[in-house]
Amino acid sequence: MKARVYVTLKPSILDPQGKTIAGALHSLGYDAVRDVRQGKYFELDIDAPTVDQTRSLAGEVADRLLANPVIESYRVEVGKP
Amino acid sequence: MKARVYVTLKPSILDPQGKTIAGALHSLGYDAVRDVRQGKYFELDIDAPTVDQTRSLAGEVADRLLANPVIESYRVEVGKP
Amino acid sequence: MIDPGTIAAHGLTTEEYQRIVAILGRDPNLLELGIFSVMWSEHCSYKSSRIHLRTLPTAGPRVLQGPGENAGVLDIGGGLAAVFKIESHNHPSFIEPYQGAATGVGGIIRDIFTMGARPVALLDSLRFGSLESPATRRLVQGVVAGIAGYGNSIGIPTVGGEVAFDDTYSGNPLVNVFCLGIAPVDGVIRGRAEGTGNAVYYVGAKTGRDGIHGATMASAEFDDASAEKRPNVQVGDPFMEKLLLEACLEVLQTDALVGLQDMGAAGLTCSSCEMGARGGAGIDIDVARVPQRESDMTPYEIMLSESQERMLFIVRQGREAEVDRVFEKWDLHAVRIGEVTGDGLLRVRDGGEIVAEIPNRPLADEAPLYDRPYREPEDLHQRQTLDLSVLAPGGTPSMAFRRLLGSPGIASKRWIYRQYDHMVRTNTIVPAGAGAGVVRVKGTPRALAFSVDGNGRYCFLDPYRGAMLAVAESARNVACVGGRPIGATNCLNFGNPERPEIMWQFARAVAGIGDACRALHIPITGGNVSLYNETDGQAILPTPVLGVVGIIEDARRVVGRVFREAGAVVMLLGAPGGALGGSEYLKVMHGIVRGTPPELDLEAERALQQLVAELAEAGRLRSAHDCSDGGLAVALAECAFGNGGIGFDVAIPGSSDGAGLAAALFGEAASQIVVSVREADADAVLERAAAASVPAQVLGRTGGERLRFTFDGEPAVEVELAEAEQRWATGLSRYFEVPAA
Amino acid sequence: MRFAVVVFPGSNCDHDAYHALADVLGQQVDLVWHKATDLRGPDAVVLPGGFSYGDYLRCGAIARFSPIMDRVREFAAAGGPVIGICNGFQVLLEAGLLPGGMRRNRDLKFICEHVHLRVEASDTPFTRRAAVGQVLRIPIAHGEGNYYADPGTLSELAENRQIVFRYTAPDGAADERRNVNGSTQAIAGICSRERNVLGLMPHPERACEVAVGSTDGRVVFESVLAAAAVPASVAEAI
Ligand SMILES: Nc1ncnc2c1ncn2[C@@H]1O[C@H](COP(=O)(O)OP(=O)(O)O)[C@@H](O)[C@H]1O
Ligand SMILES: [Mg+2]
Repeated sequence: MKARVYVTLKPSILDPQGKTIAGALHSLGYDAVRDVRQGKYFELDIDAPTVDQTRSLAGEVADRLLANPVIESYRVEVGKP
Repeated sequence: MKARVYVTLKPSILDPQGKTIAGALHSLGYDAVRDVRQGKYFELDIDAPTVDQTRSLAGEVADRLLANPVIESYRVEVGKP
Repeated sequence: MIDPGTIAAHGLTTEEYQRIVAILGRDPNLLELGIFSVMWSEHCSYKSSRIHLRTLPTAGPRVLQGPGENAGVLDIGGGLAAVFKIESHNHPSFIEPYQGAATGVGGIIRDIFTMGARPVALLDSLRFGSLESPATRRLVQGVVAGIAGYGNSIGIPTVGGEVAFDDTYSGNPLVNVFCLGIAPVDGVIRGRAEGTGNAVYYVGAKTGRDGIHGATMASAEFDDASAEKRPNVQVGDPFMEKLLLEACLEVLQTDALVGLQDMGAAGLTCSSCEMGARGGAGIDIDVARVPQRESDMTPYEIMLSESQERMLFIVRQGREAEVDRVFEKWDLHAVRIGEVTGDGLLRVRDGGEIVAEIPNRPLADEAPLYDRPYREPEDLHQRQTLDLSVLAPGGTPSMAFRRLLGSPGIASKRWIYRQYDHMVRTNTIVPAGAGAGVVRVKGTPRALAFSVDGNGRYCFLDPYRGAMLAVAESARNVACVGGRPIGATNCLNFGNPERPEIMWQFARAVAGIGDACRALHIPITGGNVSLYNETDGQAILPTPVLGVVGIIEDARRVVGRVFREAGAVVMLLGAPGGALGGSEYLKVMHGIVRGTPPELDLEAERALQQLVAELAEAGRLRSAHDCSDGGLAVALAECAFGNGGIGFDVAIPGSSDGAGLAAALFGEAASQIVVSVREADADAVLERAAAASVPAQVLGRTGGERLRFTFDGEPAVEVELAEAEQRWATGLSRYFEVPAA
Repeated sequence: MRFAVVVFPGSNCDHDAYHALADVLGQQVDLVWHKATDLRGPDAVVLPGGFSYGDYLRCGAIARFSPIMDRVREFAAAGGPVIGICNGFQVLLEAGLLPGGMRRNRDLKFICEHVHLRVEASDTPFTRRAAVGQVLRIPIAHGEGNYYADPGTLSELAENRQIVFRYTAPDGAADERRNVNGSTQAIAGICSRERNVLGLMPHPERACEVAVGSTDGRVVFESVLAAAAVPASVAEAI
């Protein structure tokens, strides 16, 4: 089953990449893009029988490896995007 | 309005980051995680009146800057996750 | 009203609070209390260490700037100056290894360009727990990647460093980074505010709630509650700093600046009050004008934030437009946040309303000063007693040799320095891993050589001698590449100074550094102190790290560690013989840190270093390498590796009725350097050594596919070059074969 | 000859390229700020290494929008020699001046060391003084040099002989272990179909002097110097 994990920097943490991308978009004239935050996105292919088990395994993996709890938070989704 | 853009390497392209993470997960005993692909995730704060305009601006920005069409594909979402 | 709980939460004692009240002539408000607390934290005020640091020698003919500024400055001739310093980022690196190490690199680089110098090289000095632990491996990966991530991006080569492993560092890794820059002597600028009416400018990243109380955090021991402090992590932005670096150096061309300083620990508070105090001026700033990343920030948060990549400038009145123009070019927006005044006060406004008012001088210079009690550790005598006869037999010398070569402390550090861009700027003339850091100074015939060294084992057993040995080793490494030491910086990493045994280690180590520097004529131009390196009462090995800088007058004469050809004569310069006390051998083979560290005769050390530099200058040396961890056998092996590999056949000095084979091979001693010279130069080298009263002897020849040692006329150890090199090459990297993503 | 070295915010090998070309090879060199609208009449253009815009988002992705890139495009279209080194190569890929894209190095680590490159084509302005099969020892220093092109592009590259350098063993033999970053077909450098635009991950400007460990990079610049006079069409275009 597919699980998707979205990892983002906690809101108070500086996001140099997002800031630089926003700056680039402004200089290209996209002033309507007020702010950009960049995160990570993982697609996991998980061998588990149920949605719940898939979700819980994905959460565990996100917690242990995919996200750095000191500065990041994450969200898990299972099933079709 | 918030738009979210997900960028991933095209499926045919070997993803060294995903592969390394999958390897690390296997060595931690997570054999149920068959495969991992890593991508990027952007949250855009867009100043546009409608969902459609937000979506189309996000798409344009993804096309021009956020994704490299040679190796990546992207997906846009607008509204609550 | 400030209650005792608030005072304690700010890490201030009741006496310190009384002192604040005396200075102000009234009770402080919360913002003022916060300002005092960060300025008077151990990290910023050096309140436990100052009394000892004052004893260090700081004067010398080349010293243009000693301790007290953002970095030390030495005259290197030709109108140029070397600007350098070392800094620790130990606690942040433990909390978040990548960002902690990265922001440490960013911080020390800012200290250098703040002085008007272009940073040209970095070195890192690292300490970790045992690599057998997965947590340590993750820490190592993160720290190394963080140093690489910042240094590589900003384009300053990390040309070398050192790393050691010991369990005492497992909860307290050490991440010390040294940076060296070059400035025109008349382009050096200082961190001072002068000239009433001059503008105070803020440049760089916006201020967020990062690391608030970071400075006080670095001054408190870790415990379980420190997990709570986690949000105090700062994220580095090397791109922003690269822009700041280039913009600063460009602005300095205009002479529109009076002074500048980076915002490091204690951020805006520390930079403004220190600049005011140094210049004897007042500073009047409005926090409402400070660019802010987050909404609803209070003056307290703005003043105490430790957001990275920010600078404070004092701009001459009427010259603002020139400065603005340069910053605009680099897409940086300089903001005028206030001005210099004549009243000596740090005045903080929030949109006009005065929210704090503190005299700068007492805030910066009259911080409490403690002569903390110290006492020799009760078990010191026990530590220093070493009875080799009770140790389990360590196996054959060949087995010990193989094992030592493959132990992470001795093995090749390529896994680390391969991740560092050590070549950018095209000045690196000794390849990474082949000796001290050496960068040529383009436009001159010269090069600068520098090394960072420290030995926690030695300092644990005898902090006074251990610290002297660190000075000697660092200077010796500089001499080995052909450099003449001209100055040094130091980073003093210790446990909790409120414990008398730790304070004793500290005081003895500082005394040792002072005595060694005086004897070797090496002034100390600055440094950094990192205390409270302990977790749950377990202190790190006392670890003073010395960073010695030297000059090579003719860069073409630089010497590397590795043998250059077969058939060269291998010699030992310095008195032969080593002892096992405190050695890496005892640590690796028997898991103990016992005995007394090697004897050090500073006069002999100085003569040896001068001899080696002189031989290098005369073009007589093909290679040179000092004997340190692992003794003579390991030093020789390290010369054989690289360059495709060249074996050797040597006789190890000593005899079986002396200290024995293990001590002869692996015993450690100060003041020993292994060199290789052309056959035709051998006699001349021996003569020069004799004239300089430095013991010297031929050990053997380079060549062949084996490392062969004889002892007392008998074959002692013989290992295939390829096998030995393989062990050495993979001794560290083997721990990282399965990357922890 | 006159070289333009483009300086993007975050470029950090600009001074190195300047040093190699001006101080070592004695050429005239202009450092051209990325916001400039004029290349100042060069005979060749260098996009240097570094971390333009911090390499945030993707290496070279933001730099390709710099104002000067329009001039670089015109210069290249008119046949002028353009060389992108490391980050410069990444900018050329992002700008579509060269085909393919970059991924993180296979082991995800930044790698800085000397590597061996086999010259695969000598009929480019950057390799005309080299011989096909010649092996150069030149440093790399990058975290994202794992070159990718899809099979169609690869066969075009092969057909048009656009592959200029490959990572090999010191003797020039193909060896996947020497393909340090995992690039498709061990590709280290490619040129445009017209041959006048070259991108490569290794740093020839770091290999121009004995003091820094190699002089093998000089052949790249000496080839440019040896190139026939710049076609008149280029001079008009600038
Ligand atoms: N942490 C590190 N970062 C970069 N280079 C390192 C590091 N540790 C060791 N090195 C390099 O590896 C080589 C050997 O280090 P070390 O054994 O400490 O040298 P020595 O014994 O001569 O002082 C040196 O050239 C040094 O610069
Ligand atoms: Mg050593």
